[in-house]
Amino acid sequence: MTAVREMVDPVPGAAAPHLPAQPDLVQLLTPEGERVEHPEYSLDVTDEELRSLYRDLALVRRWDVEATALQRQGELGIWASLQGQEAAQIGAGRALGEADMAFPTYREHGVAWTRGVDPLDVISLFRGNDLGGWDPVATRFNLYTVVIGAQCLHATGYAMGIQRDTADAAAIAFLGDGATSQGEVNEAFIWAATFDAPVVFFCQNNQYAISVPIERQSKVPLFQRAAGFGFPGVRVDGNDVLAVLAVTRAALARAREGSGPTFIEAFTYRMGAHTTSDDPTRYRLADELEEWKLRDPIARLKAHLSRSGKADAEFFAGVDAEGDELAARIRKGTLEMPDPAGTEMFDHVYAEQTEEIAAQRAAFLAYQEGFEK
Amino acid sequence: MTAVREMVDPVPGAAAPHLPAQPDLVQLLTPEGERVEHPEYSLDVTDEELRSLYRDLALVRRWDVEATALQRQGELGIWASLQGQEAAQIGAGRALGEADMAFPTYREHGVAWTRGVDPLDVISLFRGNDLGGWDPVATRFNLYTVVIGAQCLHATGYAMGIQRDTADAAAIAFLGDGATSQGEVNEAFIWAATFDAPVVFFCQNNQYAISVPIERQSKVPLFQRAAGFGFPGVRVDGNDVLAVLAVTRAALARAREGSGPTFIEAFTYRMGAHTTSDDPTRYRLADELEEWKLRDPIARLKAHLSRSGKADAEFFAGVDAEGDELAARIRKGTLEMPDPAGTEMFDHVYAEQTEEIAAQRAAFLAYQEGFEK
Amino acid sequence: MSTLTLGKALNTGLRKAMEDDPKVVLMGEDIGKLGGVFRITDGLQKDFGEARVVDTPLAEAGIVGTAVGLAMRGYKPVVEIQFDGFVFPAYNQIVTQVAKIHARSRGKLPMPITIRIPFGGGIGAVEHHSESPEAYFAHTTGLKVVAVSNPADAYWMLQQAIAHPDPVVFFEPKRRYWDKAEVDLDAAPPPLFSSRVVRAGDDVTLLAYGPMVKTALQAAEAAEAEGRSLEVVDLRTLSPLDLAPVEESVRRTGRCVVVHEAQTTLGLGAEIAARVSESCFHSLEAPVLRVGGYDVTYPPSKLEEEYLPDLDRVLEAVDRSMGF
Amino acid sequence: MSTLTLGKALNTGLRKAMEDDPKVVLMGEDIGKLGGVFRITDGLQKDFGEARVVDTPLAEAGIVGTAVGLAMRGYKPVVEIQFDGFVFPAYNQIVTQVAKIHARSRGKLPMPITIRIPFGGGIGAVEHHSESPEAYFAHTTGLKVVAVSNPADAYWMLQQAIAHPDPVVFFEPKRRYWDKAEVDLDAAPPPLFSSRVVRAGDDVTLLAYGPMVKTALQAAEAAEAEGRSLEVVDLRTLSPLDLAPVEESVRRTGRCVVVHEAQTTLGLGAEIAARVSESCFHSLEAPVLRVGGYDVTYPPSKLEEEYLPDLDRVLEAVDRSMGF
Ligand SMILES: Cc1ncc(C[n+]2csc(CCOP(=O)(O)OP(=O)(O)O)c2C)c(N)n1
Ligand SMILES: Cc1ncc(C[n+]2csc(CCOP(=O)(O)OP(=O)(O)O)c2C)c(N)n1
Ligand SMILES: [Mg+2]
Ligand SMILES: [Mg+2]
Repeated sequence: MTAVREMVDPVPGAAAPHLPAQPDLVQLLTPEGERVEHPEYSLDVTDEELRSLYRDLALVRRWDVEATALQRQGELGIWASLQGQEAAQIGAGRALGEADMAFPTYREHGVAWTRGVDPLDVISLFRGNDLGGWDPVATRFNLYTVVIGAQCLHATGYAMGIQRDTADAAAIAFLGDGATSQGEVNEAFIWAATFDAPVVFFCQNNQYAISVPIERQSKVPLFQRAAGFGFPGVRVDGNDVLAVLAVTRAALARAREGSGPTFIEAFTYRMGAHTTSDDPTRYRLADELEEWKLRDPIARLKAHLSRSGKADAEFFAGVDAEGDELAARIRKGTLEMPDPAGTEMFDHVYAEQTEEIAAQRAAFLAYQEGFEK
Repeated sequence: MTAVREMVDPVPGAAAPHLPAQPDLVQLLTPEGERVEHPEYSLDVTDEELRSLYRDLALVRRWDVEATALQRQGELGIWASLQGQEAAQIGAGRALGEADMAFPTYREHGVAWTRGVDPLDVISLFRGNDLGGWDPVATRFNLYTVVIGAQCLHATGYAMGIQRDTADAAAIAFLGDGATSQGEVNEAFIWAATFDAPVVFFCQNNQYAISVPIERQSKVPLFQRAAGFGFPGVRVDGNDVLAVLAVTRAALARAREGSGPTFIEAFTYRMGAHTTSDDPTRYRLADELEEWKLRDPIARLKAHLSRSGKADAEFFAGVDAEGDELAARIRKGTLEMPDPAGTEMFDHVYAEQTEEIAAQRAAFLAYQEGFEK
Repeated sequence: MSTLTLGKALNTGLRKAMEDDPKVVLMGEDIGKLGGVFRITDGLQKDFGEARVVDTPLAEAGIVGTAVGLAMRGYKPVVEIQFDGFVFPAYNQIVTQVAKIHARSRGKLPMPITIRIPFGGGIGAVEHHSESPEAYFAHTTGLKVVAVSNPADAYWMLQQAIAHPDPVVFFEPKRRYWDKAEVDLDAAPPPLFSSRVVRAGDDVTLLAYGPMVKTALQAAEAAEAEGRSLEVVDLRTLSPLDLAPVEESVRRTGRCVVVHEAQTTLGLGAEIAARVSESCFHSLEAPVLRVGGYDVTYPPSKLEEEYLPDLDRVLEAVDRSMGF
Repeated sequence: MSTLTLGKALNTGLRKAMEDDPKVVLMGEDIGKLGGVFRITDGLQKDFGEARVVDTPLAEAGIVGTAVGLAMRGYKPVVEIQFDGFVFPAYNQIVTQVAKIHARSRGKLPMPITIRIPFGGGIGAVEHHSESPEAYFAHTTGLKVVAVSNPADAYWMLQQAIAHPDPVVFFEPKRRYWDKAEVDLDAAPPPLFSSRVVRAGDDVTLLAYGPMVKTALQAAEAAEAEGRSLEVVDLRTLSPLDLAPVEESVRRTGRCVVVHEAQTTLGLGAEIAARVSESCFHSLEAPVLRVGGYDVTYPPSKLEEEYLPDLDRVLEAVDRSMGF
């Protein structure tokens, strides 16, 4: 009954010779930063695009570091770090077309970034100022969904709407490895398959659901789940932004074309704690983290850019400076963020306000005023 | 978006040359009653066993016919006919060992029969006398579960109990093709796989969930679902009692051995309406039914027994007579079944009665007595 | 004016809503070819096509969850839950998503979803087919909840619910599907979230909704014979509640009895009793009394007549109220 | 006597229950190695092994549904729902199976399952982590529901709930997990399904449960300074209700205020108001008043202080009651 944790080689060739190879893993950039080809997935990227991908990766990490610091200083209630998952998120986010719609969990700050969501709007949620934070319609980036897996059905339904509009667009649902165990997620697979919905399920397998290792959710590689529902599944190196970009683009194109859903398993690792409330030393070994550090998604692209001469020290210094500016803006914006008014909670329950709530709002105001006197 | 209904050859070789063959289908007895061998599943049966299987098939059909008639005459609220699925149910039921535990849906009268459940106890449920009807502990046949799919998790949990008891037993969950779309059913697959639970999922794919054809639940053969969860799936000719017996026996043995779950798709057909409240002419063509009649599970075994000389006219006449007796007993028992006492509803809500309900019971009695005066 | 059964009125209302707004999409189990197990969607798939009347896979969370996505894309999904007892697999989507997305998005994502649920007992069915789960939804902020009692309301309220920008859980009294009445298909309906006095009276105010309105009216009829005058209010809306007509009535009668099939504990009657006891404290000559299902598991159908509130139990409560 | 936090009292109670009965099995998300996100199961997997303290896959229906199967096999599952807002995926199993199987089987299949749910707000969390869903369960026949307010009750009531033959939904006031008190680990506890007067008084009867008991006691303290004497009842059991001590109290005070965090509409206060209004009709000098969460979506944490009932809102209701 006890499950012995067997590690699978996350990134073949990356200093883990004791681990079995993963022939199914799509990779376009090795952990050492070497560009490789894949028989099924190719990618044409200009040097400028490469640099801009790097910039995205670096900036969202800087944002993440700043948010973590702000939480430690008591400015945020909690923060869910994306560290280690930047390539998965930027790769997927950058694959999206303008008309596509993204349905995140609560950790997709990188995708938010690619959709032009202001980091302060995300911060606002974790600070406790807001239940949402940004405009999901204008950004085409849905609000975070905390109830594990619920957004997969929303994305699928949205995709059914796209179909009815005969629009050239797709939906993408983000989910974690743990989320694959939720019944609703598996129902989303069924709906998507049955209706050939233009939706991509993008699963970041970061090896853990809080403390629970992936082996507890599935004994076989997650990407294999899809075939049994009648659509393709693919495992991509989630720390390789190029591979993620290529695989996600292909899946979105397939969806838009009317060929139905794809399940993408981005094989990656959560470098930090589950959230700032979590203590990962209780359930995982330092060794594991060290191994994964060798596969850092940002270092990898940096190595590629430097070695190939596609970016120079000045470029990297520029990005660093931009990062510091971003962090300063986030810090300042957070500290200056006004608290919401108490009446806010009464104002958005319904599109058409009820008399009951209007009366409670009035009573609340009168009560508050009683104190002020 | 429109799904064109494509028929798959249910039973290769059985007068449906326009349909594609099903190489994956396990069959030991052709629709013509010819005994064939299968490379993976063999079965040793004595002639006596064969006759007794026939007897089970014939008697449960007789019961079913009688219950349908009783419903038509207003004696039952509703009846869910098993016609066409006798081989799937008797095959699976006869594969069970005494220590095994079965978790049915609402249609497994055939399995009930093999567990020694009195038909009248099942009738009692459909008559509206009872929410359960029989003793699930003594019969090792759980109560019917009407909420689609819910029993799959119960079977899995029960199997986890078997594991903890290190008992030589297995659980079997029955489910329909429609049920495979429920999130809870897919969660049961995850649990079973993760914990290597000694459970068999026995799915009777009778081609419909009320009016909804199987294509709406899955575009690929259902048995393929299992592989993505990490355990074997097998499709068996559900109208071939021998094949079902062999396949189910093997799956149960595998479970008891500690090798984990198996998913069995018994490919069959619901010959009657969904229930007596249903009108299948609204959603399926008469042709389809005619084709399936050629694969009748009972006729098939009868043909085999007759042609091979394993049973004679006297035997068949004996079974018919037994059937008539059974039907008479069911009819008489139904008509004589006393109505439950009104107080019954207060008596089994809890193991430890609450004062509230005791008080409501007393008030109810007083109120009733008020009328009698 | 047309004479329609309640079921046919719903069917006609659905058809009208689909004609009026191309964004209306129906989803549910067996609602297409079969026309629904109660035939409420009969003929609609034939006339509006498979893209607008969708036979779904068998999973309620999937039905409601994809409806959320469709609503986000600008559609107005109307989903059918086959029976009251089968809404629970969708409960997570309803309570944590449908009910909260408007607030979560500060109104950027309205949820104009209608969730139709045939409810209540009295049809001799097996387990899970006779339940009255309305309080679970009325307790949930972010949802609106209505129950219809007659063909005209069924016709209008369904159209209003579909057009309404907030999610509406729409309860249909399944044992009254076959009840007939005249329906004016062109009359202007009263507002959706309003209750209505359906019979005037002076002695006791009797509240009911859905299937129990008929029972309440029968009780009023019977009471009249005994010289007692009952005012009957059809609540129609369960969330928000519209208690103004009730309070006006109770201030006159001084007595109030609430009737519903749902189990009594924490049923709608509890909320109504709490509110009316407070708002009419000085007028009440007797406590607000409740006639509901017993606090037991819905019994097998042979016992449901004894379980369900009926004319006699209503009259008995009226007697008790008068006796205070 | 030991000084224990409420969280540690639960942990100690669980340990005791596991020692006493080898059939007790714990299941939940992150309850093993991590010891639960609130550390309520800390150390138990280490001491009792993985077969008795099970880190499950991430799916609540799976947790509760397999618990049903284990119960059928003679086990006593104790499941942890990580936060109140995540119980809904399991709602179908709880309402249609856990709550009904005893009745369905006429007692042949008891369901001795304990469902632990940390509930309530006040910890500055994000959405779904601060809710009070108890009424959804108390409205469900076939379940029993309790809420604890202090370490001693936590220790005893958890053991009693686990040993009890019926399913018990066990609510833990998460913001009080760190509150400390003396616990007599050997004292004989009062019966599980009983409420308790925790402070005597004469002017108003104040009812609360779970996290609000502390608030109610603080209010009583503050009221005393103003010369008002509040009697405080810790309900402890929400289903079945034990209102005898309440009624005894209200007959003396003539006034009653119920406090809970859950939204007011159809919260426990509704049922209590309905019952007390009926049973104490002639004693009440004011209507039963309710202090609950507003009928709005649980707000972002910056607003929760304003959303949640606090000492002042309780006192305000007491004033209103006295003013009638
Ligand atoms: C329905 C539900 N159950 C439990 C939780 C509590 N919870 C929050 S995150 C989490 C783990 C999620 O793991 P995974 O899906 O792998 O995503 P990750 O956090 O690793 O990105 C859990 C159990 C929740 N949010 N929703
Ligand atoms: C959760 C739930 N939703 C809906 C229903 C109504 N219903 C009863 S049987 C049925 C179809 C079941 O189809 P399948 O699983 O294929 O089993 P079959 O009846 O064909 O044996 C439906 C939708 C139900 N019982 N439970
Ligand atoms: Mg994860
Ligand atoms: Mg079927």
